[in-house]
Amino acid sequence: MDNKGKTFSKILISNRGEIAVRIIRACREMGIKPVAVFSEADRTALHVRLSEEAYCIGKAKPVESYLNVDAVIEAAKKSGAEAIHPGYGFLAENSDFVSRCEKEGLVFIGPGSKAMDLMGRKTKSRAIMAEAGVPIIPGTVEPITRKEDLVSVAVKLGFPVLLKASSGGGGKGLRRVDHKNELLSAFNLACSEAESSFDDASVYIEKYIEEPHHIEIQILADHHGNTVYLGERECSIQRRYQKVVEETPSPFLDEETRFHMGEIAVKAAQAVNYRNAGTVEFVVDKDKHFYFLEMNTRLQVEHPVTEMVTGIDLVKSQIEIAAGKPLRFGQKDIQAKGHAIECRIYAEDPDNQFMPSPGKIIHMRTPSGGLGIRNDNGVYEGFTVPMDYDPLLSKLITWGNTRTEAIQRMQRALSEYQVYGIKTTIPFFKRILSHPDFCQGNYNTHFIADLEKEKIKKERDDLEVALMAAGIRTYQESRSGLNRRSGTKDSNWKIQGRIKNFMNRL
Amino acid sequence: MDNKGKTFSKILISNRGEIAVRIIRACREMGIKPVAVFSEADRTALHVRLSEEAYCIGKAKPVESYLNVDAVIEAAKKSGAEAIHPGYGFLAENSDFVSRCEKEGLVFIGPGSKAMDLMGRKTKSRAIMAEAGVPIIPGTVEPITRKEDLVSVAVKLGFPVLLKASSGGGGKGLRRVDHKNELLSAFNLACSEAESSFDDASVYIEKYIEEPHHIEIQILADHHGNTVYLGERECSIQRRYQKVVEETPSPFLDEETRFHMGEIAVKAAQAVNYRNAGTVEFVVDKDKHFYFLEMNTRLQVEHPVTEMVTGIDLVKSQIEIAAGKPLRFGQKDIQAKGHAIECRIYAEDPDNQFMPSPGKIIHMRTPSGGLGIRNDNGVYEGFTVPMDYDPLLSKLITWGNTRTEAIQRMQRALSEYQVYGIKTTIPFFKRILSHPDFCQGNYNTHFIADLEKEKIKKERDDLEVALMAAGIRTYQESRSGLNRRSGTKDSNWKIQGRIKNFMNRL
Amino acid sequence: MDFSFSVGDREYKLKVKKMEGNGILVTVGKKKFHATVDFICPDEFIMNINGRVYDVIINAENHSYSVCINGKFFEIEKKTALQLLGTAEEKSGRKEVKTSMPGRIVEVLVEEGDRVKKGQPVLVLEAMKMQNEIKAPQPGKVTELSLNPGDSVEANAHLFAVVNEMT
Amino acid sequence: MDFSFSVGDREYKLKVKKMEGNGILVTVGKKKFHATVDFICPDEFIMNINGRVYDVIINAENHSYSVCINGKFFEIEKKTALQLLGTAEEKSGRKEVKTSMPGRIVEVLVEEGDRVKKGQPVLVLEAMKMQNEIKAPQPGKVTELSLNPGDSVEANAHLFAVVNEMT
Repeated sequence: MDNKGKTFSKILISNRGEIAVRIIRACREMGIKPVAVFSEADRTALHVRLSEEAYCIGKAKPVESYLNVDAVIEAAKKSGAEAIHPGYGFLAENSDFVSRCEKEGLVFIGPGSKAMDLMGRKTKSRAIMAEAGVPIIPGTVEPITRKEDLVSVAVKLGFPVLLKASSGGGGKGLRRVDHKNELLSAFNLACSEAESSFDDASVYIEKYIEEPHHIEIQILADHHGNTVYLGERECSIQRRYQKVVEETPSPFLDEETRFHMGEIAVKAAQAVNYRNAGTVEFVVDKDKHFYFLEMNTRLQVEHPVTEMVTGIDLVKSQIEIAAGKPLRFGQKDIQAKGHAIECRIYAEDPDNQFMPSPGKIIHMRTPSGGLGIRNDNGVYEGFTVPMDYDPLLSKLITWGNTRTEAIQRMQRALSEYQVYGIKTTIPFFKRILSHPDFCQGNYNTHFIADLEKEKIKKERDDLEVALMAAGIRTYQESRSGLNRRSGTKDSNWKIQGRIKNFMNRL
Repeated sequence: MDNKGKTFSKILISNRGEIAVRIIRACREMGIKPVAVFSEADRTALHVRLSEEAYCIGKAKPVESYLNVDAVIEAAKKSGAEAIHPGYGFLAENSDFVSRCEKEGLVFIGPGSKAMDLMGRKTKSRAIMAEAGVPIIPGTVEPITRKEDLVSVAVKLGFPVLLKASSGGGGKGLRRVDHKNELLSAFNLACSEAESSFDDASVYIEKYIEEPHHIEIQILADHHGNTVYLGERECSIQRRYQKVVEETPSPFLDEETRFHMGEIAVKAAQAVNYRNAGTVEFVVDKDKHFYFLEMNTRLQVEHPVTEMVTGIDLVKSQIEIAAGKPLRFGQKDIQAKGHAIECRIYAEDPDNQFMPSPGKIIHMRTPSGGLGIRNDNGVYEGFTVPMDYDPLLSKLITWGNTRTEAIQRMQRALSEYQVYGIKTTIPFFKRILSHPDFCQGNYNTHFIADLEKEKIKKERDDLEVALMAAGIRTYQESRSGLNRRSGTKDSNWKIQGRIKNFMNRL
Repeated sequence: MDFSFSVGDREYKLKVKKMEGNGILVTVGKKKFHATVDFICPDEFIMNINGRVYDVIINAENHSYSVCINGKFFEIEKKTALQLLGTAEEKSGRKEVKTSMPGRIVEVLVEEGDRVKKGQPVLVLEAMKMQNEIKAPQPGKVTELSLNPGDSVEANAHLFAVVNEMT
Repeated sequence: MDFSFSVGDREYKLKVKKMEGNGILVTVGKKKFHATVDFICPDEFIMNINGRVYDVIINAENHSYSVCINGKFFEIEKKTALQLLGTAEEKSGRKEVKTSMPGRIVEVLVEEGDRVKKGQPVLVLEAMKMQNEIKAPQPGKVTELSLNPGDSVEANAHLFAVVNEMT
């Protein structure tokens, strides 16, 4: 089959936020009509504004909308979409949803339900990988069901150990335990988080690797027997097991290990007959031994860094593969050029224990312009970030000929990025990107925890200027008869409230 | 000298708009403090907001501010800047300004005054090039001073002929003449435009090339004897001799001609001992014969397309060269990858003879996100575009693995780009980017003139929806007691006017 | 609620009715449209008509609406007695030429009362560093022309009119 | 015009005086600053102090200013009698804990009246799919705690206070 020509004419995107927007943009570039779905909380979300068609699929709560299989399928049928792109999270790794799509004659843009199911069960996948000759971390192969086992297994492996949700991902339901006496409470917390996040309380246990790096390999596999890898992503900058900065290439790896990991990742994918885009995650110890961690059977949040150095659009590749086209490139054609870094901009307050900070974005200025800057945004000025979902606002990505140039670009971009009305992690990234250890590429997964122990120098630099600004503002207000109600941009949103109330009241 | 380490600690940028912003960003990435200058009309301009330091250098009128050499030099001295980046336009090709910088001990980021002076005198440069073995277009070598010569020379060359300002650039003072009886009036117009734009009324005459392509070669030359070329830019999409869309590589050139032009461009630069970034412009006829047109001794508006395919930051290279560093790369290291296109977004009304459209930008949404999108902006939502300067608002650039992908990205980006309050050329670009001849790469400099003759299908598609919107808006206004004054974003700017008046009155 | 709008020389009748929730029913001529409307701010909203999404920016200036639907512009007038008069004037054959931009008159190429062809240059206006020829919109006699070289004009200023005596 | 502001527990006296053109003279404590001020909209302006550029976003909510200078945030309070009272209360050793985000209480780990160490978890709050432990800001006795698992809380809601009896 030719890789030119039509793929689909309409694709429904069963997701929200920046990733829904990202997929809409890929569709538009391919001449495919993007269909959005949205919850009541997302009526004015960016992914709705940029879509061609959009259907409300339920209430704010994810189980009543973005996780509601029936509602998503109904919207797809109504719109006449031929395929569904799940993004990441929500239904992206739900093999029942994939089976349902298969049954309804809708193309699911991702792997088949069987491969997904195998890889989704973390303990099962470890067993398959071990069999296929892929190195795995010592630990249990089945979820822990009895609390007695918990203690005995942990003691046998030796502390520290890791507790992990069987259906997990994104750091949720994940706990590191250093001492025997923390084991039970950590297990309970992990089970409860696993239950509330994935509707599956099962948790398993693994040996904890010291000074570990978290490095993953992107793969693509078509329906014509071609499986390729697109280099690695270094994801060791994590906070509470949640990635916050990713980069490629890894400043830690050498050429030989990189090549070897790529080959193993392809082997892992082939072992389960994997199709479409996937990511094989490894933990790499200080001596560059690497172990299979899990396979994410979907697009990763951090996929843009790979796109920036290879020039390959992964979402377009996913769509082409799902439409049965062969890959446009072989392993030899994939040449990484330069260096790319991603910062995940969250609505969280770094000065207050990273508490989520939903609310109205009153002002927003995003960095733009110049070479090598990309902002995959999911919000806009005037939007109210709902409290019901993951607080990821956007992803800022920079590219440079060298790692140093990519870092300098990121620093510049962060200095232009201003969000007002809600708190964001931008100031936190400014700290990371200017930290000597980060700049020298000398870090592992402990970086953030160590950083948080460092004392923050209290910024008093521009305090006098801030006071002047407050004085000038008060002066101007008192003299010009301006009051806050009519004078600020915010007042528009207040007026909007009036309109909405009115519309709903009539 | 090492090409790492410090270049300058402070650079003054003697320009405004998107190019000043572009240079500020390069400075910030290099750890250099950018110093802006601004006229009274630009007090709140983006280049001022993004700078570290800024000085007002006079009134709105260019001769009283951005062209005022004394004021610029004074600001540079006051700030302690070690170097001046002139951008393009204004003082960028004024060799007297360069001499003055040299005298004042300020590094001018560009060529020396001698090379600039030689290349700036279009007729002189043609003579030098001819001598150096660079092919030139038949025509006069001196400006026309007597009207009798005008007619005799034109008749000798054969119509059509081109009249060109000796100090010209950017299409100003440029006229094509097809018939003898149009010659005199065209000459008068050209002289008058040349006088008002460049303070120099001299105009010369050239043979007009049929079905011509306008293709230019980017070069970089350091102070260590290295001169390299960075591929070509196809600039044939012009309106009234003003470039509107540029791309690289040219869909018209073959590999052999490309290589040959690169070699000749390097030869041309070396013939005048050229230093820093420069562009050698060629006209290429339908049989791929090329002729030297002129050399632009500065950064070009369209430099980003070259950056997108080579990954080389031209502004950073300029700064490094000016600081005496050797180039970081040789000719062999420069490898173009993929394809890039630029659209110049102007504040002009394409539905009304491209009349300039200055004024307040009430809403602005810029395209963002995904791979290969770049928006070099010079304005922001809420800014009033002054009537005193060139109407270029921003440059939208897309990159793709193939020309088709770059075009599809541009179409997508244009569809997201919304400017409200002033008219822009965005709808015009939508027409160009979807035109079959453009999409097939089948065009020359006549493209726009031919396009303008095509009948525009009157868009009635969404008319009913627009009517509905007007109805809903009126309904909502009448019911909620909203009036335009307090209800729109615009009202903020009205209030701002009140504040300003107040501030100025007190 | 009933409205009458015009676009160019065509007239349209509208009915707008609030429905349940965010719903609204609009009748344009004889067609009925069910839509949901979600406001972002008073001059920006999203209309959803049977799933199709329309991103709207709209601004009202007196009886004139400037509407941007998914990036496409429309100018809509609310019908008033005054506008009907305007239309009558148009029909009399007088076409007024205004400038959309502030600028400076460089040259005046014809005199008041001269007969001009359609497209014939009447003035040269300089704005934003470019010289623009302002052309006659129709054949006829140039009237109401009182500008001289060097004069500055504001945006939307009257430049001249051309009266077509044939109509 | 004279003002009194506070940042944290420090107090600052300001004088603001309008000068010629866009000029303004501000005295902070004993230092004098000459600046020019250009408004973009009422809550955004550019301050230029001897060439140095400060891009300001500022919002006032009652007597509280949230100021963003070149991307750096500052919280400034205008001094009032009420705030002086608040400061007095702080000094008495009571520290109140509020939530910056709306969410749901998952677990309450201590009882009202319990003595806690600084940093000891008091509540588990779930918001935006993450569980967050809310910790004691100082050692002392937990007071004003009346939440139960399952309760929803709004942004800025009071959660509990810790009284340090040592002061």
